[in-house]
Amino acid sequence: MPGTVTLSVPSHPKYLYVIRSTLYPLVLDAGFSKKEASKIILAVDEASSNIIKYAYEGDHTKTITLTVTVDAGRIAIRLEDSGKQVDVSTIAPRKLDEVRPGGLGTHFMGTVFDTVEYDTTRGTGTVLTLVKEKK
Amino acid sequence: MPGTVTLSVPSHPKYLYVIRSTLYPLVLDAGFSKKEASKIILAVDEASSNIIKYAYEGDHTKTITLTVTVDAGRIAIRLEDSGKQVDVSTIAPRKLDEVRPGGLGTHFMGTVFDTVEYDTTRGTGTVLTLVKEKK
Amino acid sequence: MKVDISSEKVGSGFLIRLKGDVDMNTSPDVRGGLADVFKQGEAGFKALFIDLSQVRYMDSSGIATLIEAMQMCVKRGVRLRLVDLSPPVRDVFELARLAAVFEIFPSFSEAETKP
Amino acid sequence: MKVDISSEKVGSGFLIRLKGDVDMNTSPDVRGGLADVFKQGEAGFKALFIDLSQVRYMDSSGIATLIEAMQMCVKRGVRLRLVDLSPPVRDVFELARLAAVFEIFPSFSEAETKP
Ligand SMILES: Nc1ncnc2c1ncn2[C@@H]1O[C@H](COP(=O)(O)OP(=O)(O)O)[C@@H](O)[C@H]1O
Ligand SMILES: Nc1ncnc2c1ncn2[C@@H]1O[C@H](COP(=O)(O)OP(=O)(O)O)[C@@H](O)[C@H]1O
Repeated sequence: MPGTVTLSVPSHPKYLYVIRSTLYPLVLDAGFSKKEASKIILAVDEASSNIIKYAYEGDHTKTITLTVTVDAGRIAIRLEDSGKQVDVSTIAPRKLDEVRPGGLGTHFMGTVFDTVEYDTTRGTGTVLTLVKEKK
Repeated sequence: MPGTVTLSVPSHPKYLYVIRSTLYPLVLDAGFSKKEASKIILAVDEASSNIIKYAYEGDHTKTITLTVTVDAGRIAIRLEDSGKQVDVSTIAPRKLDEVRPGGLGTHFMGTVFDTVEYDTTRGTGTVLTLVKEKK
Repeated sequence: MKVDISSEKVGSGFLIRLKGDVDMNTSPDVRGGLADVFKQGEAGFKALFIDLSQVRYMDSSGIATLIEAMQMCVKRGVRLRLVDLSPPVRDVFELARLAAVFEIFPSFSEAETKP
Repeated sequence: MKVDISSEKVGSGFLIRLKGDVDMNTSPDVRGGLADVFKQGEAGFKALFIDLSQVRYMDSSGIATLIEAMQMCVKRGVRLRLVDLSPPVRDVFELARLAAVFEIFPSFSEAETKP
């Protein structure tokens, strides 16, 4: 059954756990294994952390809205913020052979999801769409 | 820190588990014990089940929206539907000494929460507000 | 979240074990599991044991299902005994003030041997 | 969701145990726990063991914290050994291709005794 779930949380890192708790049953119910589910959730956690760090520059009083849609064979997760827009071509993972803190979040997103698409064409904020097909 | 979280799910009973998963960290973070948390979550689950059964009369394609607000000392949970409105004075638990299936949900809500308030003054649907103070 | 329902023939009747969350979504499956057992035991059986030790969550639809089971048992002269309630089940029984309504035992061996 | 951080003095250095979720919310606490240990060990210590068996979740901020710990250890000539990675930690190490970067041992006794 296709179904859409929407979750809005304040842009404070303590709500990352709430995001993970909400996603877990949805991802399992979509038919992904526990191992796939934990990777999907990790990647969404990273996307949400990046919104707090970069789009809201650490302001914890804004809102992150996630929309999760499950269809036969795929899960799509849309993350919406109303923060600072950047040139999306500059958002890039670091090379994994430089061992340093940081630069892993976007790498995880790219590894886990089939589609990672940033949209800044609305007047304000960014919409990030993450899609994973069931193999 | 006061914070508001909003969750919208389809009116299908399989999303009751998603509601519970989202609430659990929020209620704990609000400072309630695990035992209190499980009672709060039970009562919200019952309120959500009643929306599916009575407001939407089993239609699983509608939406239930929960808004959870945590302030110092209290948690407030608002449940919104766009379904059938009833005379709220008719919503009542059964007497507990009649042992029969049913009639417990509203009893749980009344036992667990300090405030249980149905509002049907909007044109459509019902807003149920559940509030619990920390003792 | 699914509920797992397993049943086995024991000396005097049947033992059903529930595992997972029993809510409005999964109660129909539990009801189905109970109906299967009553069908298997059509020729007559003496006792039904329901093990609730692995139930992580139960709401009023789960309680309604247990009350229905009790009513079916009464009608057929079957003795219903609940076994090893998990803490969440104990909490909801307490809220519903149901502890006195059911026969509840800490273990299957006690439930089976107590007269 | 909190992370619990406990540390104890062991023969050649310190053993830190982490328990819970290490994410952007709790990584600062882990970083604080590490700083405390480096402060306690100011006079010099040989080895730092970090037990990750009770970590239910780790994201890139947790990994960044471990890499920082490694850098602090390198600077002070302390040997860093990670102990008993939980399955979620193993998954994120695999995704980050970090298994070769850290010295990882299945148990504290092996981490302490291997040369
Ligand atoms: N939502 C975002 N808005 C703006 N810039 C971003 C966003 N997400 C990532 N970036 C940029 O991409 C870089 C890589 O991000 P990431 O791989 O998550 O690593 P980290 O956040 O640890 O640096 C960041 O340093 C940042 O410059
Ligand atoms: N959201 C609602 N809309 C309309 N009627 C309701 C609603 N919630 C409860 N009721 C009414 O109140 C009665 C008691 O509800 P409850 O205690 O949850 O038990 P049950 O649903 O098992 O009958 C219901 O039978 C129903 O008639």
